[in-house]
Amino acid sequence: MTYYIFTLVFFLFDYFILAMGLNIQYGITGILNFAYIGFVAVGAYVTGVAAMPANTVGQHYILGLGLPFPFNLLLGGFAAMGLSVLIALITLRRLRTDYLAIVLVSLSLVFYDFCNNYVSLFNGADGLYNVPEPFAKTLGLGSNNFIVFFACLTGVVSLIMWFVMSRVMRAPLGRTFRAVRDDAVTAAALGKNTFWMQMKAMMIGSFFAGIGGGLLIQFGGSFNPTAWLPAETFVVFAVLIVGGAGNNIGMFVGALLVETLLIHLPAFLPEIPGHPGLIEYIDTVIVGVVLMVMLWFRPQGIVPARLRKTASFGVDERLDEEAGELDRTTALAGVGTRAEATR
Amino acid sequence: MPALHTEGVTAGYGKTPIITDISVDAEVGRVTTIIGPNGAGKSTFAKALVGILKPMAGRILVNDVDVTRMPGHEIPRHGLAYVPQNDNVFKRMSVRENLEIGGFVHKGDSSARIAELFEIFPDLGKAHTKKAGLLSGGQQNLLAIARALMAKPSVIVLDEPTAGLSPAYTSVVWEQVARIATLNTAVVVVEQNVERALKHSDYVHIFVAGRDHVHGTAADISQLDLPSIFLGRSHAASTT
Amino acid sequence: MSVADPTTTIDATLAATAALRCEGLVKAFQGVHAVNGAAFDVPAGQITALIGPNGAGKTTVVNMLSGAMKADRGRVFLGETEITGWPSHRIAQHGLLRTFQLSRELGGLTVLENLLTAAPNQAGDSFLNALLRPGLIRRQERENAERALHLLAVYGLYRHRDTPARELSGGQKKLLEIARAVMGQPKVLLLDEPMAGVNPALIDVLGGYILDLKKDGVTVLMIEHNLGVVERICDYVIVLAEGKTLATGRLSELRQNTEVVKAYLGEVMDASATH
Amino acid sequence: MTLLWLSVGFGLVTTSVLALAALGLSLQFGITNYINFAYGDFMALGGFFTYFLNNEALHLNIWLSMAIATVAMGFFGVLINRLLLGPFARRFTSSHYVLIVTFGLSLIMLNVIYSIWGADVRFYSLPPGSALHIGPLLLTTSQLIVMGIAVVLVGAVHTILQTTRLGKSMRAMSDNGTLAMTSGIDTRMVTTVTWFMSGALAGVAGAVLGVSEGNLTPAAGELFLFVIFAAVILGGIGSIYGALAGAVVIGMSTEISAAFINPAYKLDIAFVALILTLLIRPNGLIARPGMT
Repeated sequence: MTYYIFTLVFFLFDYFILAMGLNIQYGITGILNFAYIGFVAVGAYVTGVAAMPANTVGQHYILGLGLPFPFNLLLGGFAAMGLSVLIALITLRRLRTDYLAIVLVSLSLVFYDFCNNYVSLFNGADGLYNVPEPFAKTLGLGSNNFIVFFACLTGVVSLIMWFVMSRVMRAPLGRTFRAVRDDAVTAAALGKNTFWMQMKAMMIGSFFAGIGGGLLIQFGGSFNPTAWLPAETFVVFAVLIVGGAGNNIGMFVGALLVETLLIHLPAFLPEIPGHPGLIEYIDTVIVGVVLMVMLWFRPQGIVPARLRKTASFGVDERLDEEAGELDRTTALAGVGTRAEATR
Repeated sequence: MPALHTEGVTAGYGKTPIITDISVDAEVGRVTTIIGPNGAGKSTFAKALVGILKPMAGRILVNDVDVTRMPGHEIPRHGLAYVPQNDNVFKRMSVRENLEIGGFVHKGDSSARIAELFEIFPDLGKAHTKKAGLLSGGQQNLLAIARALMAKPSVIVLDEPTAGLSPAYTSVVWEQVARIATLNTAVVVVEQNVERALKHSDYVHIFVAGRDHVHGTAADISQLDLPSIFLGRSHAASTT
Repeated sequence: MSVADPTTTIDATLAATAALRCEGLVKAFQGVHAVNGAAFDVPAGQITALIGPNGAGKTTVVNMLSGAMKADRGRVFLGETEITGWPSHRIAQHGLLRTFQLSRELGGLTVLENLLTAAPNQAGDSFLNALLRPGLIRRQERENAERALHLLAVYGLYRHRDTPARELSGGQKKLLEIARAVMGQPKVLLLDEPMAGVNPALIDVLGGYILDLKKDGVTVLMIEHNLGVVERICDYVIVLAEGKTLATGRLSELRQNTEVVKAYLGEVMDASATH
Repeated sequence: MTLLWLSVGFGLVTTSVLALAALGLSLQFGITNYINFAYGDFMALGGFFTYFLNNEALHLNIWLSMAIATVAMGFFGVLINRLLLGPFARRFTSSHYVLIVTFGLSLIMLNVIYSIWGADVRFYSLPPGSALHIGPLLLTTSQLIVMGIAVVLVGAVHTILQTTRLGKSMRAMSDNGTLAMTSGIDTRMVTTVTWFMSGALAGVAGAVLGVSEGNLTPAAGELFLFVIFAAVILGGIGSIYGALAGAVVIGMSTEISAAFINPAYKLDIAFVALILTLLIRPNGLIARPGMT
């Protein structure tokens, strides 16, 4: 029972992180990143090979640094970020939305194919397994205790990530991202380097993807291509849209509803005899349907993005009143007075 | 009975009307021109006529048939043809194919009609296999007019057919406009150039700020103080 | 006043203090020349109108000056600096801001946020500052917000400060565009038909704002069709026709210029104007 | 040398499959102006419906099964447009929404296929055939039929587009939708017909993919989607003849290169072609203005 609950808790926090990363890219900046799961995979693989020893019998992989947690995790995050820089350099210039989406989907499919076939990279189709569990030895944790411990640890990491993301979204940077999303031409005319801004959003979001992926491999101890079929990106989109694009709290709500309740809870149901995997398939179909229904009836999500009101900028109240006074003059009598001044 | 009759047409994008309460009649054999300063709503009116914009109020009748709420593609079948100002040809299709599409409104073979139009527009006949996008701007406008004529319309609406053309081609286009009127067709032209409008039209409407400011025969209109309307030279004049 | 050589119509003193200058601008779309050798000086600290018949290439010129479009040929100078080929964000950072003919509000941002986006030199556009220096950002944001609110009050948009910009009316969006460009502290401001689609009462208000900008030392170049407006607020006029500079000077001078009148109105108008 | 000719044969077969698929995708894109990310799953569904008729239900001949599945997928395309994609495309001005919906549709279709047919690899029952020498090429009867189907269908679509009212209306609409409407073209009807053709082409492409690969898996369509995208981007998106040319380039180069490098990486050749195109000419190597 503890095992089930804390597995759910882990996925809740992990998808909270993943959704925040996609949110900064798509929800805030408007980059339709259909390759998101690819960045999650890079984070997972690199975190894994960074933690694993140089040689393991029966597995082929690069690096093998034997790094302790959280350094391997950070490496995974930065690897995903590095990949995003490369991809952004190719794709972000001059490409219209659907074109960009095609290219990103293609890239994720190629990357998938590559990892599957190029065995010496991340052990091919078998994937990595027996990845050392962080702190398990030092704290002497059994497998059940490890799950509890790691779910809590993921909670702490997600809090840190949430703090970082809140700072970014509240800062002028977040506003500039939204300006680029709403109209890139206008943002450029106001002095914003739109390419660089989109690049920043890609980098920040991909780092989140990498960290989320790294936590996945540390939690389960293994990671292989079946864990990140390109369509998995859609699950993160579902979290984002159900929760409410543009809002971090929405990401948490979305992760709770979609990832925890819709995806992982049914996974604990007993298999239907003679139909292996049927529940999972039907479950995924339900996720797709829920997302479409949501997009049609409530495209803003359960927790819609909030507007930033004037009061939150800490402006002086007296100025507020004074300005309001000025405004009333212009608005009411204004048309006449201004016109007279003109002549 | 006028071939085109509109009553109190109000239309615009979203909730705000750009043109308000426009009533225009166009009769067969005559050129009716709509002129007015930039932003007066001339093109918006043309778009409302042909079903690109659905009017918020008013009625549009073509040969006594109410086309106001019809799906856009059915309006041409009732005799209303339209030549937009920009993007008025199928650029990736040949000249001949452009004309064929204009003739789709009618059943049966259109090659006889195409031959007729190639006589009227010999330049197009010479270039009939060329992709329309490779024609000059002026030729594209002529092709667009010819495509509209394929349907043998009783009303043809031309949105600034001479915008951006060289003076020589402008004359060519206006000659054709005059000729079309003699072909049992009512011609409605949206135009910027006041001089040419007055010279070539029978009846003129002047739109200002989305309303039909004044209308009358070309002769009557040329007696008005047009500079005040167009140039805002004296502000008082335009408000009368 | 000579028509053939536009440069002779600008006072030598003004030419020396041009805030913005272009030479031999050329732009072709699919072989058709929209702009074909336009060249002019925009005098510093003045309001200059860019007029001309439809299809004269006015908006294309503004697009090339502001970097929204690359010129096929020609050079552009902002003060002493050559800005030819610069991307538009860099030109904006150097003090040349513009508005668009059809308002391009940042629809999902509030009116106040639209203005804040335009504030120059924001520390908070950097990730590291956003993460590590919230105090600095808060201070800068408060200062910018105060300035933005003042501007919104002046432009009669204060009541709408927390409204998403997409919900404004057409006229309010025009005001927002100008207020936002002013927030960017422009040295040179390009206005593309600021009065188009604006009701007559608001035209006077907008004219007043543009005159106020001049008082603050901003150089204004505006595309304008309404010659009444040009007469009231513009100091100089540049006439474009068929992608070339046809004439420059004061409107009163240009009215006497038969070439200009013909390009703009045609011969009939010319006749009716004289009788 | 024999190896080279052998791979040329494979190349022709892959090109045939790719051409059918790319044609269907481009037709639909030209009319609706958004990409259908579920296209690979349309293919898979066509392939599995063929399998159902061929091996499970009626035990029909493979080619007859394929023909029925093709028509059925055409109607499926019409249905999907009417009930799902059309309403979304009309309701939201931003194309993001409909793209996400097609992406979601892809996931739904894939998992429906999984829940019906499971994850096992399936095989068509092909009539026994012998390998034939045609010049230097060595091809099986099935491969020849696949190529024949591609030639006939691509030719048929070409003829429709170039000579019929319907085809010209489709080209006109893809060129300029508003002008097509004001010229009297019933754009709703043209859209429906286009979805039928797109769905049918996806269906047949999915089935011939199963024949040419020798097996059938639910995810095969999705992985093949990338190869289609590479062909479509190479040819210039929205350009039908560009897409066909792209199909030839990608189809031949991936298979011929497999003669020289590890066949597992043949997709990467398509990938390299894609990246080079994006870096050099983002609008496509082959497309020029004025071409369809």
